[in-house]
Amino acid sequence: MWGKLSWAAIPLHEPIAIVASAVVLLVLAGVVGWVLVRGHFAYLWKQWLTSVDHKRIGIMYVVLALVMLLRGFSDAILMRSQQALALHGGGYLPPEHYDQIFSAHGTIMIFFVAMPFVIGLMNFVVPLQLGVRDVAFPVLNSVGFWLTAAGALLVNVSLMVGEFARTGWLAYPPLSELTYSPGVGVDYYLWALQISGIGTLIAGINLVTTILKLRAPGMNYLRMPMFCWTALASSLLMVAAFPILTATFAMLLLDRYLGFHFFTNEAGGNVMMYVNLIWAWGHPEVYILVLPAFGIYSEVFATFSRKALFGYRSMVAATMAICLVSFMVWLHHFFTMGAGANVNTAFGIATMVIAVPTGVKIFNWLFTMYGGRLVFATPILWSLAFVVTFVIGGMTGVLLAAPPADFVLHNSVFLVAHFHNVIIGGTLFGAFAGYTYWFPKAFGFRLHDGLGKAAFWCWVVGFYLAFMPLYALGLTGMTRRLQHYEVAAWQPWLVVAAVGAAFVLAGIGFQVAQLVVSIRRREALRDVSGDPWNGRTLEWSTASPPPSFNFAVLPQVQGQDDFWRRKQLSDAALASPADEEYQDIHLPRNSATGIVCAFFASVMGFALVWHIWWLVGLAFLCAYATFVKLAWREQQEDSVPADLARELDRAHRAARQGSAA
Amino acid sequence: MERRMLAGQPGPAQGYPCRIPKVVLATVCLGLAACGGGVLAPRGPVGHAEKMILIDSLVIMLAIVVPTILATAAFAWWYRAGNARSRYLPDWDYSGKVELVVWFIPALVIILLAGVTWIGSHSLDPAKPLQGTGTVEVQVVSLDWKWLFIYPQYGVASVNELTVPTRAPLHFSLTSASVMNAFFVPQLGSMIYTMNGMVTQLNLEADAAGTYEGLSANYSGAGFSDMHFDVHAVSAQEFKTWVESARGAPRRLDEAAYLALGQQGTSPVLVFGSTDPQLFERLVAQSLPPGPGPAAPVPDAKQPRAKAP
Amino acid sequence: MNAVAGGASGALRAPTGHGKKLEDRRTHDQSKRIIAGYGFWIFLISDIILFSAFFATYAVLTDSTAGGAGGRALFDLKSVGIETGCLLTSSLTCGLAAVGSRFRRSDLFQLAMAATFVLGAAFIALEVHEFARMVRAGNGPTRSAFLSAFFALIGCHGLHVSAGLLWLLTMMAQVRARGYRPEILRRILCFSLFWHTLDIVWIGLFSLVYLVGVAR
Amino acid sequence: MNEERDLAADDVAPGDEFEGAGSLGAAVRSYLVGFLLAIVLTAVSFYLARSTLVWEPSIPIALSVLAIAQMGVHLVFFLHITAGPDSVNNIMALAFGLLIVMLLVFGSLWIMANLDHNMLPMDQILNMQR
Repeated sequence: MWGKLSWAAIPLHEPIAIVASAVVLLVLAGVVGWVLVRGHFAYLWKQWLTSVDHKRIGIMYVVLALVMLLRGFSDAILMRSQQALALHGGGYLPPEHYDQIFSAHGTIMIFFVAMPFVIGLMNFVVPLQLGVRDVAFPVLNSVGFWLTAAGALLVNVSLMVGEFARTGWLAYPPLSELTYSPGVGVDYYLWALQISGIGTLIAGINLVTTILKLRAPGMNYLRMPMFCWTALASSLLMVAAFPILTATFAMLLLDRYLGFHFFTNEAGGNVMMYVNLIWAWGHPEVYILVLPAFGIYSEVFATFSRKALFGYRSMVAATMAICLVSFMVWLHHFFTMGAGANVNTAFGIATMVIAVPTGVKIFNWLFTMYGGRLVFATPILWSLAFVVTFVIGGMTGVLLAAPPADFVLHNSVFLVAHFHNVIIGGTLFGAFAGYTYWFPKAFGFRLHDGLGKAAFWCWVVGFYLAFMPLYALGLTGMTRRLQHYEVAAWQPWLVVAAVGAAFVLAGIGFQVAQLVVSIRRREALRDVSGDPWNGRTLEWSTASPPPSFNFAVLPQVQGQDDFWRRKQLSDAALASPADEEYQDIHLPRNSATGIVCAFFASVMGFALVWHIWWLVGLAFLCAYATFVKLAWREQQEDSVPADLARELDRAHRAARQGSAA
Repeated sequence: MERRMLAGQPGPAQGYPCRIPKVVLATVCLGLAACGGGVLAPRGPVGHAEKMILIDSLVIMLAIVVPTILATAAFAWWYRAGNARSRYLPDWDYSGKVELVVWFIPALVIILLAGVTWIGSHSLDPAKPLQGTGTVEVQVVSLDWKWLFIYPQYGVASVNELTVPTRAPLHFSLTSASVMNAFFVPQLGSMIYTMNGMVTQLNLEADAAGTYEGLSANYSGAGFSDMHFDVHAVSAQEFKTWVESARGAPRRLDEAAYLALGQQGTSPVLVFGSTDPQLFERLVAQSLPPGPGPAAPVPDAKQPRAKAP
Repeated sequence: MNAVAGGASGALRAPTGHGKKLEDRRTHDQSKRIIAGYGFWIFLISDIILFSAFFATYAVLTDSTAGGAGGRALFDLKSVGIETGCLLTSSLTCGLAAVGSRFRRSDLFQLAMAATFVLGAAFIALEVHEFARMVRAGNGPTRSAFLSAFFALIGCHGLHVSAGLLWLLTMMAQVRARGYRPEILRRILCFSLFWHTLDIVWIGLFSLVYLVGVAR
Repeated sequence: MNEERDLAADDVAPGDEFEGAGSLGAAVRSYLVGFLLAIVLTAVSFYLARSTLVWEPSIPIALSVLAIAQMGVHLVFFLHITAGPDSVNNIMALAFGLLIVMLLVFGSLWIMANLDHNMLPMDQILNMQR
């Protein structure tokens, strides 16, 4: 009846896992209880959980990312403290547990922190910047988000029921095959990522279609803000890369569930094909994460320098070049698998070529500052730290791209330092910059600046303390994923790295405090103008938070940085449209399809992990029925009357005038 | 570290115990070398070349990275809003000259590095034989979680300890009994993956006697952290002596011994006085079974043993 | 700024761009149709990439037969020929159904959809029959890496066709129940894109898997 | 970028046919032509695979070319993808997809063949024994 599931699946004998589970459950119960007791559930359900508004979905993506950041970071703390103690077999985590932790850390940070963070920001910002009222497929957008959340849920369920993979975040076979990983950990990993992968694909399709097909009148390609370009490139990569991941995981699942022989040690299976395919996805994935961050930096540098982005066309060219070339370099992740010199060289050089457009971007940001009037708000601090950090990360990346150097650095903690250098320094700093930058747009009040700066400094100091020692350790031959080691000389460095992690912890603490304090003092931090940073692009031309329809009248775009341009012209340029230009606005009606489907998808994933076949079938049928019900829905749209739109729009314009005066 | 001292290794190891090096790059390099082992203290031609390429590339890139970082700081500071002396150029968003320079600088650096990479990759191809005579063949098998070294020319084998002559080319043929690993001796140079059913190749050479740390550089399961071994590089004469003494060892590496080794777990250093000459070949042809993994269900509550009724 | 120079600079008179005119010319439903079609087109491209990953694996593993039979011994071209005929004809009938919906000819639409369903179901039945024959002869997907890749690749296509059949029935029911509403017409467009694309994928499969497999 | 071209590109959904085929008969005829071409190409492929007409080693190439031709027929007659300005976006997306497919398939084949080639062959292992 219940497949492989039994009471033995609950890790009662592992104090860390059980305490963590208990804490998570308590917090969850607390939140749910609070919502129910205070009677917020109806509001939450109607306004958020079933919302198909791209802004709300974007915000929910970011919330998911922030929550999962806490989970992924607690794994990091465990790892750093274990390694700091683990000389001669010291430490407190047995290998079985430690191996799950680093696998979960990588999986969570990439798939459930970095991805939702950038997708959330794109979801929120792109339609506003394009001057349109919604994304191309609002209901699917909600389905995509909830499937991502379902994947995250499954990963966290593995903490309490069963185990997580002990294979590293990419689950190389044959270690991840049934012979060597007979437990359910790898199955949790695979199903969680398959489900969230579908969500990501949906998000990619949605954003590509939105950017290519829905733009405000006059918003031609070369008037799009840089962030939209990078969002386009990133979404194109999602559409192109994620099917490869789905296929690869499907093959591994067939091996594990039905005895196929794609990557086994028997019957002609070939592990090298898995490594090849997973990186054919894996490398573009890196650019899926970092390209939107590049877009955020472009916006931030221009806005806070009070100056247009330097070399816009170069930036566009560089973005699209990175998008294409990123698909031609994947072999550099396995130079040491034994390919010949010609292949290694070809992919090594292709990798280095990416450094050219990236370098161009860096220089263009520099020249954006040149002749500017820099205002040191938190977003630009993150951006400046990014430039410094990212050039170091890029440099070590080019080192690793040279096969002869990679032959001695591959899989060492030098590599670990490198990719944290680019993912934290590139993607995460960018996401934080975007979070601070667009927060007032989303909620109508700013984040507390002092606490933001405190968080920033803790993060930067913590980052350098945590990862510079790893570069050094990598050069002494320390490899990654060691649960313990015998070389006494490594320990001081690892202690420094652990101290760095403590600084980052303080940074996260300040971020939590910043959020709490900002919400409590929201009246003092209120922005009524909708344009707190003196912004350049269209999202700042509407109210904060924007009305559900974004723009009462679609803007007529006549140039780059259209809002800035209009602000420079005259008051007339900002005057409100004539009465007859306001029309009834049709908006897609909210739908529970996303959350209901994702619920059944989670159930199906769980049932698949534990081989509960009847439940698999039932959950699939229910998910399908949900979609058919959606298709049968009579009323697809709600409408906002023109009068209401005009009233709201004029009120916002008056408030802006008032705050300017 | 103590083990490394045993062999009377000359030079750098005496810098130990390691001080925390200064921030200055050179000091860092020296300090790392002083920590013993590692990529920056090579003891063979391959390692030397790779270290040179590493440092060359680093310096080439620093030539552009350092000015970029300084310029970032300088621009940000000079063009701060409060600085009345800086010029405000709100519409300066394009300059053909700057654009050209901006594309050219990274492109030139990359062309230079690409050239180094091209030559380096070809001359340091792990499968390319090294110059010299008297090549010693070593067949390497990674097992869960130990290393087996077979010397086909001498009919002996060892576990978790590799003895090689100095100044003689070493040709490694590597495979795995179960999951992927990577064979890596940082001070000798290149690493390479080991995979079941495949034979990767690696050519290295030690040019100084000493004991060097070897390890697996690809995570392979619970016992992975213990998959390190000592490499004893000894003179040709001493190597001969070692082979003779190894031949006197009573153990024989045959199918039964191999299957026993294949069980998951760590192992002390072992020496086999004789081997089944077909063993490696049969392993590669997969006519010997792969390592069984956790075949006997570990008494672990997390892996449900029986179906719930 | 380059873009300003190209556009109508300065003047902020109300709508000048062609965008507005196009917006007027195209009705709300037309533009929704284009958006839906384009989004689905992007999805289909991602689906083709999914197939290409399976295909690449198949191409790499063709010789990994682990001592078992290869394609030449296993593939039955007669059966593949009939399957191909079914799918090709179903593409035609699917096209006719699209024409039927465009000209609001319910008889044509329902008849052509039914024919498409029958042909698609026949294709699946033949494929399942083939698979069963191979498995019975000991040449199932667990026999060798080559056969794993073969079954996964062809099976992936078969799954797509089966999903298409489920969708097809849903569409027939929807048109019956609701008539030719814009959103239903959009779904018919997407369905026919899906079906034709599966046919295109099949062209690749019968040519490069079966025919090349036998010719090698 | 030219505004006019830019937005005109939005005119057609993939699979839609706006010019010609104004009547039911014309629309059906277009599908029938496509169907006939596809049948002919399929028949030629099946025939070639087992014939001795073509130099044997080149058969896979011939089959690939025929397959591409037939995919083209389907794209034009069934999916109504044209080179016209009204489906620029559709074509661009398709081209991007095909580029990725080519990179993935040929890249994988190249990499895997090279890896295989670099593995130590069995006869050399046998040689070591001596």
